[in-house]
Amino acid sequence: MLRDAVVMAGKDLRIELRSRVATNQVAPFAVLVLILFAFALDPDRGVLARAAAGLFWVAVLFCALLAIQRAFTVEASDGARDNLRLSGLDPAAIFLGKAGAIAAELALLEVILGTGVVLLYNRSLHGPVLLVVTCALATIGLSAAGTVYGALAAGLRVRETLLPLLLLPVVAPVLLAATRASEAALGGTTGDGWPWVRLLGVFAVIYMAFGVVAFGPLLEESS
Amino acid sequence: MRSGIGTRLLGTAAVASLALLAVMALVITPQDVNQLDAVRFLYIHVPLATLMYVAFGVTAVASVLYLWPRYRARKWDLLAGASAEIGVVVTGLVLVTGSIWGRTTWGVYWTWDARLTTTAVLFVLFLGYLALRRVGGDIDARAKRNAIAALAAAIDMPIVHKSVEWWRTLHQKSSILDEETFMHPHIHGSMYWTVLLGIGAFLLLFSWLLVNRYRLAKLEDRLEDEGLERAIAERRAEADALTGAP
Amino acid sequence: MDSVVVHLHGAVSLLGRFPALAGVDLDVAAGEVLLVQGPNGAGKTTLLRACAGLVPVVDGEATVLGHDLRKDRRSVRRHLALLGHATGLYDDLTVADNLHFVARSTRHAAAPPVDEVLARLGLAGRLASVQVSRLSAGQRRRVAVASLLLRPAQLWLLDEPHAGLDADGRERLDALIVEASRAGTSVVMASHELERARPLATRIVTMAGGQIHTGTRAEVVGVA
Amino acid sequence: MAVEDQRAPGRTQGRRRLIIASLVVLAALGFLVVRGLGNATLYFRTADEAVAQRQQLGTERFRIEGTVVDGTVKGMSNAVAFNIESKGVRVPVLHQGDPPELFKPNIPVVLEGHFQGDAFASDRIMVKHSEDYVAKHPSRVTVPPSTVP
Repeated sequence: MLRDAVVMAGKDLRIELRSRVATNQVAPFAVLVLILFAFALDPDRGVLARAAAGLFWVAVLFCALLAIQRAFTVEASDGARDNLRLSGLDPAAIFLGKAGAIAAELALLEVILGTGVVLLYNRSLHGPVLLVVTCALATIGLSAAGTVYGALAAGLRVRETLLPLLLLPVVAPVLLAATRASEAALGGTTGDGWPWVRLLGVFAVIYMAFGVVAFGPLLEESS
Repeated sequence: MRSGIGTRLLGTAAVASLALLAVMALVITPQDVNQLDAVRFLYIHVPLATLMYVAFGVTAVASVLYLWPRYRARKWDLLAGASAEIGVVVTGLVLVTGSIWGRTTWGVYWTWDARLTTTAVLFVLFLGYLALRRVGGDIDARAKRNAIAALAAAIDMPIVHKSVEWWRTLHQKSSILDEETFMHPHIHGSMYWTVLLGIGAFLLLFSWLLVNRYRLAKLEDRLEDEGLERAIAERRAEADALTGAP
Repeated sequence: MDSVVVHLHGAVSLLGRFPALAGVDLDVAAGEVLLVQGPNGAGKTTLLRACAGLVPVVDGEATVLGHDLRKDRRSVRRHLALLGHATGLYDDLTVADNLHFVARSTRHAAAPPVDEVLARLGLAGRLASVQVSRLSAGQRRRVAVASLLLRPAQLWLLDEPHAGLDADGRERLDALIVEASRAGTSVVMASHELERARPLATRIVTMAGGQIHTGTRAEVVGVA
Repeated sequence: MAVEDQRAPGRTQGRRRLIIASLVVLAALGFLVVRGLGNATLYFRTADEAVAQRQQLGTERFRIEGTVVDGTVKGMSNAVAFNIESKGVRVPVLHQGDPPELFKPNIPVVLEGHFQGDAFASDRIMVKHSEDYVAKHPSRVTVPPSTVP
């Protein structure tokens, strides 16, 4: 199963490598979001610094939506879904592979965005360990839940509008917990951050388990 | 399928108990020592909130039953949808009554405390679920998709709840379901009984609405099924026309 | 060994609420090359997709390669190959990337190496490293045909296999079909290009209105 | 064709996977319920906590909670001054604007604002009600409003 997942993730990442949508479109979009926030809130410098963690995660969330849409648009085209079903790959492995590829793309974007926050928003970093763990768990949680909902909406005509409506409320706890934990990491009160990390871990575990089981039926339906 | 005597009795009971509730809530029960007349929101807000959990609970259980191969039947999907529809309306009403009550007692319409945030997220989650239900496709595929979406939303609820419960709340704690004080309720005398009456009355109303909505969904479904048999016959006739006599 | 590769009896499949297959009876033996002809909308594509376990059979009997499709339509898939209308290729990947992905995901030990497959379809060399989005329709088709060879197929399901291919591509495809059938692979193909497909077929059936009509009457009607 | 014997393990594997996944989900949710209440200082700080964290808070905005001390409420034009108390710690408050209708002494309130010197400058008062509902003119004893334990 793990081998299948690696094959799948390798394929998705290779598509991104060849098409460069992530680097040429999603990453600039993320930076643009940061700049627009900075532009809108700059007159009150204090607001920007205080809101940095929240803005960072809102930007990550937008990018995650784009990445998920993209990951399933690729499969929706030209009978690729049939080929995937015929391929003999374990659906759980397809889920893990797709989620893994999305997580890898998001991790890259978070590095770019994180640098942007430090430069544009004038924040310094106090708890690097907490921040790294937060980002890792939040990214896994986002990609797992996103892959489940991406597959759910994939075969539908209205997927572009339906996906955000379905996904955003579900990942609200991730946004909240990741923001609080990152705030603690940036502010130096790391003790306040760990309970939120626990929540992020639980979210990631639950949606991983759910996706492993639910992806088979999701891939089956819709022809 | 006309509505039976049972359903009509249910409807009558719901209307009667709601009328009784109105009299109790608006006339008979006294003012609260702190909240004065604003306390009367208690008799509609708390029952509605209870109903909200019941409605989404029914949706979640019906979805599990649909996904369980041994119990799989289209009726569970129809029941889940019917219950979620009522649940979303009820949640909307919970938010509205809560806001008005909040304005008169706390002094604000809305604040991002735990209880309010959780309810708002619940509202949006199931709004998305209803939007998904309206998307077409193969019937069984659609039902399976709906059930998975309902479960994904349902298992998110404890997480949302916990994530916001780490906040203290402006919202008061539960007055009814507190086992330590069940026999010595936080709510005084006739006010307590009126809240219980309210919960009962709204549960009757919910059952009545659910029965009717479910019956309607079932009729729509049967209409499609009858069409199917005709469609197979037509399809065969199409072949006969091409190949001569049958 | 079961010599009946496909066994359908009264099979019904729905596309939404539309009965695309309205009671199909069909048996295909090992090594047979079956041509399914019939007008547009007769249900040929759905027949192939149902055999592949992609479209559920909701009524009647359906057994493919020993798998009862009404109980489990998933496990049969890894044993067959389907060439559909859509090529199912990833536009952003190169020709070689696409075939490598097929090879890796099917994990078929006896499959020929990708380079060899490319050569057999005339795709070796410069073309192999071109992104699929830059290929012509015919070239895409060739890549899809190439991926057939990478699958461990006891059964080939070909939907309009000749469509879009040039003369050279058709020659290559015909050779592959003949070779596969000699090796024991059963082939079911749906086609409108009868003059091309008939010489390949060991048996011909006609489909209309979601049903199969065998024997002479169907031949006489000759719907094409 | 050796397919018949391949299917059975495939099916039990799916079932085992479902059971394991359900257990994982339940365990994770259970963990959250049991270990969840780590720190609960987020929606508001009580008056005594706020005073203890006075240095760290600086002029940051936060919410503060306490019971309005009887006899300290002084109304001014478009403002009101009073003290709030929690666990014996008092904080003087200056609120800009009119207090809500149900504002009165001896009830718990949540205020939004920031420290200004030793006083709390508030711009929003929310009256926090307890879960107790008591008739206005009962023959029985009234329960005093509770605050956070």
